[in-house]
Amino acid sequence: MSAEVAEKEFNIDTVDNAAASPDVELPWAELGLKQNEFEEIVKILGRRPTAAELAMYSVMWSEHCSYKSTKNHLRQFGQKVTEEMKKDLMVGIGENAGVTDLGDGWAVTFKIESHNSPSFVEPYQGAATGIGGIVRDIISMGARPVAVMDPLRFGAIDHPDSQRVVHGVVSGIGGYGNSLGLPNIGGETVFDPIYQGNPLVNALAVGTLRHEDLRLANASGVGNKVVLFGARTGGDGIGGASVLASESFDDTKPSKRPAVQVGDPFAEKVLIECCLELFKNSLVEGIQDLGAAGISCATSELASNGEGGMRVELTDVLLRDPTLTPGEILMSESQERMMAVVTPENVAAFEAVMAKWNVEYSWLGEVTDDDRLIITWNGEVIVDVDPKTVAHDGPVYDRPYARPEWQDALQADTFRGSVNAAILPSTGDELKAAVLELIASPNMCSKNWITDQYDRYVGGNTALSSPDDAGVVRVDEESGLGVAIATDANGRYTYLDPYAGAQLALAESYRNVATSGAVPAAVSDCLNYGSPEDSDVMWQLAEGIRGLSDACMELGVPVTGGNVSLYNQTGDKAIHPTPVVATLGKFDDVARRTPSGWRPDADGQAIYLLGETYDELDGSEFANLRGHLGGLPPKVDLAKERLLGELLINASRDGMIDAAHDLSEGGLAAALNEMVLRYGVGARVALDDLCERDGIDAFTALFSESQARAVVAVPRSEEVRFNDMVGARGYAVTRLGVVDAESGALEVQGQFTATIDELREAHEGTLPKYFG
Amino acid sequence: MTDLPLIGDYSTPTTELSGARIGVVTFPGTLDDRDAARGVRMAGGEAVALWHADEDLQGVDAVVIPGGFSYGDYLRAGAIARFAPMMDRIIDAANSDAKLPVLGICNGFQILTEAHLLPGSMVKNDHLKFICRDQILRVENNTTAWTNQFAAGQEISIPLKNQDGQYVADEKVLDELEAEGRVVFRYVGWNPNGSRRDIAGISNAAGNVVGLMPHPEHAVEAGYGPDHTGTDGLGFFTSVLTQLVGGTK
Amino acid sequence: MPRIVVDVMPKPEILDPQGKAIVGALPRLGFDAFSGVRQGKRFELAVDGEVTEAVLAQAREAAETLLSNPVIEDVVNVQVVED
Amino acid sequence: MPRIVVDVMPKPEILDPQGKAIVGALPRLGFDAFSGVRQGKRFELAVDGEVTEAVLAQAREAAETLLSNPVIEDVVNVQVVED
Ligand SMILES: Nc1ncnc2c1ncn2[C@@H]1O[C@H](COP(=O)(O)OP(=O)(O)O)[C@@H](O)[C@H]1O
Ligand SMILES: [Mg+2]
Repeated sequence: MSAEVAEKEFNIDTVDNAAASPDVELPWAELGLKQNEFEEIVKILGRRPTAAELAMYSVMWSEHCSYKSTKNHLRQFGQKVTEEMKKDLMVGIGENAGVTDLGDGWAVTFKIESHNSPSFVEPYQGAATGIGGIVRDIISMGARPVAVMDPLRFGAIDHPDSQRVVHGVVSGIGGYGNSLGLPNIGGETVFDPIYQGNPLVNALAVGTLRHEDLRLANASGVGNKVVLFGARTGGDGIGGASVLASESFDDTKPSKRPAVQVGDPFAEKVLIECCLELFKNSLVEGIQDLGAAGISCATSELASNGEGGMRVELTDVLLRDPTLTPGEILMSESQERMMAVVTPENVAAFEAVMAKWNVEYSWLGEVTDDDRLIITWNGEVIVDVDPKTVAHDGPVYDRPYARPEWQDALQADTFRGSVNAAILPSTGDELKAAVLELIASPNMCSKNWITDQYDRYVGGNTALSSPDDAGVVRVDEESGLGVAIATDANGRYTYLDPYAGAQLALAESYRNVATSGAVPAAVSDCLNYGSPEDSDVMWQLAEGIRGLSDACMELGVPVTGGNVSLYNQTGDKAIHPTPVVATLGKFDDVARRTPSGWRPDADGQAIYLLGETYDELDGSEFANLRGHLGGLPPKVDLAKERLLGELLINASRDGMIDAAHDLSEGGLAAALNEMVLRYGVGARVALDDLCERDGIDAFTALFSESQARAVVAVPRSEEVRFNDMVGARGYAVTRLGVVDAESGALEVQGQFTATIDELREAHEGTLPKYFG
Repeated sequence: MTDLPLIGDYSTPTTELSGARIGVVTFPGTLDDRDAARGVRMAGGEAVALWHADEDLQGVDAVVIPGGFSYGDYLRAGAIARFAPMMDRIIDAANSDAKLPVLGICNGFQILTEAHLLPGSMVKNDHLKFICRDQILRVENNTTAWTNQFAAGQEISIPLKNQDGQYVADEKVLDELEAEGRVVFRYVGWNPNGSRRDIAGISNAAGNVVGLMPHPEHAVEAGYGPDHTGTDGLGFFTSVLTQLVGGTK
Repeated sequence: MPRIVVDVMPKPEILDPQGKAIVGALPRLGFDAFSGVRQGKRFELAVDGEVTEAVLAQAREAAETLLSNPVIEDVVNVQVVED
Repeated sequence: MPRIVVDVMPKPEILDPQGKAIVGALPRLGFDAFSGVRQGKRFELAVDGEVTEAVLAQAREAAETLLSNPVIEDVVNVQVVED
């Protein structure tokens, strides 16, 4: 290997060379560093960086890896926590993914991450490698991945480019996730022109582990070996780094490096099994996945989190493309790779596992007793740094932010104020037409066309998945112990009020989890925003983080990890602030989960609406259908959300309800439709009591998006108990009607009747119509 | 397979069917091996893990080749897997006088056609998309090793999930399959992938080798099958156990 | 370095769903000159040394056994290409 | 009837998982002469009439826009074949 490499004609920039040639011009600007950042690197090192060091610092100090614009704000997630919230938290923010105790020796880890811009450039591979990356984060905690989810945001449904993006992203998520044997248990699909040039592809993975299998990314134990295994390293994802091609910085030889990464799901599947076997036999001390910033990230994080340092020989990396230079190897984002630390005694056993799974590996170096990360190339030192300065001491900025000048005008522009009341539906026929229009609209229509392309069965532990409120997976087959997860965000709400919008995202995902019957326990978030260098956007971001962290504290659910994705904009136009919040809930036994609709055998059960309905149409799906966006989002009331959650969980525990669906986008109209279509069983409801109690009309009752509400189906035998429970807690409740298995229709008494066939045709026809 | 951390482990229920040992083959890209093993156990049998690279059938009484993407299946589904050492053993045993019962599910079915244990082949779904849904099948032949616990003509609901599920064969082969009663399952209500003559599953002439695209192993436990209630897939596993116990093997 | 190219096409009598989809898409994009499309596979096998008769024979056999499935596909071409 | 053959290959610098899987399988089947495999696509476009320059131009454009994904693939060949 080394002989072959030695023939390469790189101008190897060693540490000695760097010290001796302080005035060499370095392409730090091309690599994305700012002048002050470059000067900081020189100060840290006491000399100019070598080409390889420059490569490492530039990727590790990028916004993506260093969180330099958000670090000062993200701290709130760690500060606004009570002892109670920390109780079950085994690993918090900062590691690859947070870990929460589930009881009985089980733990769960989950995380959500973005792969937005790669998915716009090459939708299939971008989305596929998004799934691949987040799954490796989960493996690196010592867990077996057990499910994935995919919150998505696309441009306008009828924009020509949406064909390319939607087809590519959906088949990419399916193509990768399905091949890994991970059920897809939910997600989101939103269409809005604001995402046209910048779709959002977020991916979530969840894994389970026994407490004793927990692994962290650190390199400890002097003399322990460092190994890189999985796929070979190619030039993937370093298109922008081509300035390093010759490492002599004369850009006369532009190298041809693929800017997109191509995923190999089979390699990842094998990597999962192989890692689980390593964990089971306790063969690794520390482990780290390779994602953004590749080997730069893995070596510097392992070394800085451990006790000692690390020494690595870079020519020992197995390459797919032998022309790669040291800097490029350090920056490469080739997929399906892992790095681990192994004791010398375990080397042979480690190699046996690799042989069994036919996985390639190479020993790169070992843990040392000083605090340096030293990387050599054929024995010559090309990197000699304090790994903490690479991994943790990146620049931190207090970016200026201010409430945008236009925010007041936006909030003053209410829906009621802007539309002529005469055009609002009021007769039964008009209301029916509006309901059919709503449930067929791009955002509210059935997502079956997408979710039918995802395997939801594999593993045999999926207890709920799309279209239910939360995905539910069983963790322990014996006890039924399990988890529920839901992801939510409403970019329009957050645009209208960044603070409240982020809280509403949490409120909805919390509510979804509770609706399924699980006890909300932890949060992961993916903050998708525009450029932090724009003070308007920075304000949205600051408000979003403040809002979310305050709300987590109030609901008692800690943020265990997440991801920030910035610069989501087309030209100067930022996307709506989109803080996607994933809430994870615990189940003592998933057998008692509550589905989001009633079955035929629920005939005659009573249908109740929990919560109060106000005139809240600003930012709603109905307003969106009329092309309006302004005013204030629905009011946040976290105390009520908590109470509603308790009611839904208790009702599930005590067998008081057979179905439950929370109200969110599209309000009561959407919820009733979805509950009827869930198992194709009709209902008769009346809105009169509700309208009278809350002082609203039928239109508002159907389309308002007031929070902290849910519809439930209660068996006749449980009605007294149910009402007692709700009454005792003083929660607003009204009986809407009954499940009617005979009628084959949704009847809103005195207003309209829509047959199940009509509803289904409207709800399920939209995506196939656009996407085939 | 079973030597890996299963999500929970539970012991084999003791019924009169226990004792029969059903092998479940794992290739590196196999996905549904745990589910297939669960199906075997829930039916009362003992699931035995068979590794693709091994040559020892470990004396199993029947074999399930579960779904997944054997070796990635980038070339053709099942194309590379068919050459695995374990497959050589299985092919021999299936063709031997003992007529080892073999069930190929989805990718397993594709492997069986590549191995020429079953005729025809699978190409991409006519709509070109991966599809996952609950599917109704009609049991056209209830005399095979894997279907004897169903009634003739019985309609069952089990999940379907695949990308390359369109069954193709030339007309002569199709006519032969029909004439010999070797069309074991047909899609009902909707042909989800364009398969010739709505064929969802077939058998070899002796009836010991059966392949189908839909997934019985995902419909063995109430709460986790079609519509969260269905357990129609269990019949596949009780069928083979019944045949083995009945001594007809 | 020499390469051996192996071309595999779906048999004419087998429906080719991908080809069919392309035929449908072409006119929508303004390509009206084509009456049918079939999609097959092209493999490029890299050979380290010289392409001897034995190597070519291996390629032919690999083409028939592994790279194609004779039930649905034909090997239409096995050919040496020099760069 | 004349056909136009379009050959599309993954760009050399792009990972080709399909080719990788085949390379892994070949030696197990006794084919040891090949040091690498890449898998691409071959399209055969049927032309009803004559293959004029205009038709060929359409084929070339279809190759670049519909039949290949320029981000990860190269069109390596567009060629008329007469039967
Ligand atoms: N891209 C997707 N992937 C998987 N599931 C999805 C996707 N989009 C929507 N779903 C599922 O469809 C259902 C309806 O979605 P949504 O209306 O956003 O739910 P809710 O309003 O309850 O949050 C949910 O079960 C959700 O998980
Ligand atoms: Mg919901």
